[in-house]
Amino acid sequence: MARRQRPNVPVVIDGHEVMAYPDESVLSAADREGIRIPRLCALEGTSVHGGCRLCVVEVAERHKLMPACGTTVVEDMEVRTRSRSLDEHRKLICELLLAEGNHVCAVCVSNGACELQDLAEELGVDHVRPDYQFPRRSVDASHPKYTFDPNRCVLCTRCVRTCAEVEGAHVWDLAGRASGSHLIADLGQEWGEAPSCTWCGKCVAVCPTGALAWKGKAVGEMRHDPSLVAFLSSAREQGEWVDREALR
Amino acid sequence: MTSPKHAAPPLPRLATIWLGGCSGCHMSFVDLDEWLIELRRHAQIVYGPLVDRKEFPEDVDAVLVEGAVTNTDNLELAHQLRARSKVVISFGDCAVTGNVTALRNLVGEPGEMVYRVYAEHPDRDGQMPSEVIPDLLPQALPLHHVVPVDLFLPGCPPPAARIREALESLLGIDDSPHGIRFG
Amino acid sequence: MAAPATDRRAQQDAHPSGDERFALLDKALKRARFEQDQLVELLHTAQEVFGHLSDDVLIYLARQLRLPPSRVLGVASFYHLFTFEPPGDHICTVCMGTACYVKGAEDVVRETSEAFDVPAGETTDDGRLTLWTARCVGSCGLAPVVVFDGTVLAKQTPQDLIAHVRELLAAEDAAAEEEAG
Amino acid sequence: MAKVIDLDDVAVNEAEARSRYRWRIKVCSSTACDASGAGPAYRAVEQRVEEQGLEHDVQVVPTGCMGLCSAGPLVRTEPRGGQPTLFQEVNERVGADIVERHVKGREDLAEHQLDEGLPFFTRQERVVLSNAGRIDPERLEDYVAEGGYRALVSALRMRPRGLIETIEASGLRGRGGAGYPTAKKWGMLHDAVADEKYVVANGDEGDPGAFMDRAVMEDDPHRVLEGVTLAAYATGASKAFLYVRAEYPRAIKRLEQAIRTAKRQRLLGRNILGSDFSLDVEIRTGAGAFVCGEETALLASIEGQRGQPRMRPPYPTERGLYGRPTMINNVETLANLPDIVRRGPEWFRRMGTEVSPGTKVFALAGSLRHTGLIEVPMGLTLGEIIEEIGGGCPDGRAFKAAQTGGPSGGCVPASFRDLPVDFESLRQAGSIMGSGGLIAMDEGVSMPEVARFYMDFSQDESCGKCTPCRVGTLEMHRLLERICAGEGSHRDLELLEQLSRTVRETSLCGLGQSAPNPVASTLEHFRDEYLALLRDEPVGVAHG
Repeated sequence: MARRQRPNVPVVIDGHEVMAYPDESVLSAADREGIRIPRLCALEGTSVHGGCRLCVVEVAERHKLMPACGTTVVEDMEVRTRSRSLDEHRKLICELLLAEGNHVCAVCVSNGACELQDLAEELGVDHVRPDYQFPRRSVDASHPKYTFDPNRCVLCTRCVRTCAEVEGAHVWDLAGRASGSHLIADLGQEWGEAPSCTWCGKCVAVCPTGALAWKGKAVGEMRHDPSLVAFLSSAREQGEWVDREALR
Repeated sequence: MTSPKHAAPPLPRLATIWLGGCSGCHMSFVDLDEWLIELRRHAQIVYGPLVDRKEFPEDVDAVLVEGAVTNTDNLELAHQLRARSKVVISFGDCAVTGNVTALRNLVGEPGEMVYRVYAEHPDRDGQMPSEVIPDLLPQALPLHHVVPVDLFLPGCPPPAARIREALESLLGIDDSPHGIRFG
Repeated sequence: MAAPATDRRAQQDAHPSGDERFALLDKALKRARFEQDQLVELLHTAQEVFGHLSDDVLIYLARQLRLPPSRVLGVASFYHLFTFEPPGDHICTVCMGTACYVKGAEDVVRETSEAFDVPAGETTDDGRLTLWTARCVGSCGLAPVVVFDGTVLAKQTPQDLIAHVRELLAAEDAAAEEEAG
Repeated sequence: MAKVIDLDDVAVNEAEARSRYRWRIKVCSSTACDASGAGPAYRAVEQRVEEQGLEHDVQVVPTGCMGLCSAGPLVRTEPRGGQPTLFQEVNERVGADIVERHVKGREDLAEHQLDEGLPFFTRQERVVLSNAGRIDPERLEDYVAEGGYRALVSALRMRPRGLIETIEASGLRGRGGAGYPTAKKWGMLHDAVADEKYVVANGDEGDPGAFMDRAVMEDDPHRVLEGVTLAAYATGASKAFLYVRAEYPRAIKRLEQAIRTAKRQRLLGRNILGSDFSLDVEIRTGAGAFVCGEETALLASIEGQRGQPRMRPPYPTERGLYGRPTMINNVETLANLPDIVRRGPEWFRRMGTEVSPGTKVFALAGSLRHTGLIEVPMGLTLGEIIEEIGGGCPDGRAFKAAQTGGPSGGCVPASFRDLPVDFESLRQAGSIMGSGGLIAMDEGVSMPEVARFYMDFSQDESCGKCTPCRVGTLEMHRLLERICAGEGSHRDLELLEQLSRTVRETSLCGLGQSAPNPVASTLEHFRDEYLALLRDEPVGVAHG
């Protein structure tokens, strides 16, 4: 995001001295420094959700792990993004996400370009220890332009936040709770029947998996573009229209 | 080739086996092409769809298991191969995750699923099979949810290069780490 | 001089069905000054008035509070006490709090469920009995506890409860027969 | 504007009115006794009094919980200047006998008496529950006659800071579970600068097996209101919310009524008791979500949203309800305040232990001879509570473990009978104080089964926001089901422990972070029971 101020808050991330902006998150500061922290629900340009818990880090003098996405830098804060136990936690969380839905990469539109698949690889998940839940969920292909496959949904709420905060339509929301949590469009009708949808496709652009996709894409053909939202909100909030290519 | 005159240590005994899968992983194995000949110098293949042998042998050093555990035959074989092998390798996404084979779990009970496939959406005459299908387990499961597994080789199918890396590392030919990825 | 915004809104959007129950909901909406943060309270009112939360009622609340429908359903479906299907004539709620659990509440649920052929959380096919479970009704000294149509029944065995329900239904049948005959 | 109430007048009038009666018959009309038939018993008593023409001699008072719910319905007779008598299991016939034979005929009715010399009664020290079962909760006069609202009068003469210092001196700690020092929380809200600040009373008691807060709200609603008003005055809040479970309709009704009465008497609302201090109080109802007992989820619920917790920091005292500084206090904590202010912090400190002063209310349930609601000084040992107060397990069964803290707590084995029951000791024993559910389990109970029960609760009550709690508890429950069915393996147990760690350390809120506690504590104290349930599995050479 374009900022007028200079970064002036010194923090230490994995032993590197990093200058962060005031009010910046640990995740964002680490990103600028090129320190990779795994994440799934975080989406630049929308509010912080803090639900996936993949980006938890150790912060000195805090007795609890903190999500890097929702932790604001404090002067001289010391952060560790990697440790044996953090690696173990992240790996198991990734396994839990894989066990919860029906993630069959081989027949997925996002095979090869999926953030969950990438995470599994990054975190060394070569198999899933917990039981697969095999939930029974039906695909919603009622929308003329897009499909929603809840089997692949990881409940990151990127689409919910994007639709409500960037597009302003608030078509999507979560319903139910616990393991019954699921995504709904308007009053739970089929997406194609949801009157508030503007067909803008931003939700599809930001989906980390193949849950939201363009119609007509075959296995492995879907490409998402979450940076779209960062661009839009930066443009709107800062009045700056940057070259999107430069953002990549 | 080792000379028959010297009493060389016996080659490691390698098996492959095909449970509930499409045989794609074995196709990928065959894609190892000429390296299969190289492999023959480091291991003897004692069992598999490519070997004419009825029963899974004793004293297997490593076995590549393709496919999910989906029926009683698979289950029995899984226990047998576990008991008779030192190293069990889940070979491909069906064995590792259940993959496409486990999609049947989303349809419901086996009976419901068989009805749906054979009677509700029939290819031909819509008859329920009576004898051909072995008893299905309530769910198709990844191999490691049935027996302990030592190594995992995901992929649908795992590319030949990755199979080679895994085998090279296992047989002590080349220890460089191999990548993993579902799908 | 224009009427206050809230009043104008209510008049404009009054429910077209003319169903009088909506008037009760309107009253509650006015009392809540159409404030969006009163959603949970208003869902309680709506459920009291209508017995359950139908799509029609949810949409109505969404319109009146100017909330996205997905938000209204999202909130309503989050809380256990809201129900989207009309319940049966009688509601039998078995407490599953720890004290009740330790004293055999699981058996009460299972056997009642079997006796009346209704899974916990659902209503019998004839619509006469709804079997629910509750987290804790706070009468732990009387475990296991059942709340039947709003009355707390103490120290229930499966046999007690089943007999109680059977008796009640039989009495209703007899009364209905008498009326018919 | 209404005249400011003269509390002394009210108290004097009330005492006079009472002295006109030679007998007072108190009938417990709490939820539990109602369920045992207190309604008909009450009517029988009233009817007989009328029939016998005793209306001018005998006053019949419906009261809140007298405590020993398992012996209900309870009735207490109090002759003017004489010894009171407690009767148990009072049905219509016994109710009539109490009037005709006991009050009029001076018979003992020994067979229906309940000995108030039982340790269940004598070992208690009642502060929060001092009025429960003694007064008619629907009458302000009853509360005032017991010294009610005097604390408010004296607090309004103090500076808010001074009030905070009083609470600090008392050492009062939050009764909702974690035992955070109340004055510290108050100080934070006091120091926060904002156009409006809020106090929230947390009455969303969701632990299965706990009903302490309900008793206070139903049986002594003005005590809760006075506590809230004191907290608001000390912290500079101008609006208070009472968040009450919808499962407690009677508590809601009583509180609503109490608010109306208090407003009329200028004990609430604008310019309280003629001072500059004003407080608006509003009730908000829960809707069946355990997670709403968590501070930030509770706030989301008040705002009309899904009850999902938010990340902390920022803490509610910095950014809470509607983005403004907000302090959440548990109902029992608030109910302690009037007495602390009125009787002084030294008085409070004389009860309980050095670091956990005061009393704690427990809902005593499970395999015990006497169950019900008790209030005891902190630091009483587990054995004293279970064996003396609770009378031990019935039918000669052996006491095995006590569960405290509900789904966030753990099981303390019988060998810990000398453990003092306070915040720190329970934590060291692998459990927590929690809100006050205390469930005794005897030898017939399987501990993995208990862990499974609580995990089922937690996975169902997870709000679903964060992965470890939403899916992790579900998977833990599956593993426990398998283990309890005798089909679990050592690998399953290993995974269960790994999941416990990850769910505890990475979950977003306290519910998730504490959800593994019942598993961890039963594994710590009863591991053998788990091991006995595991089956062998075919293990390869590489695993051997």
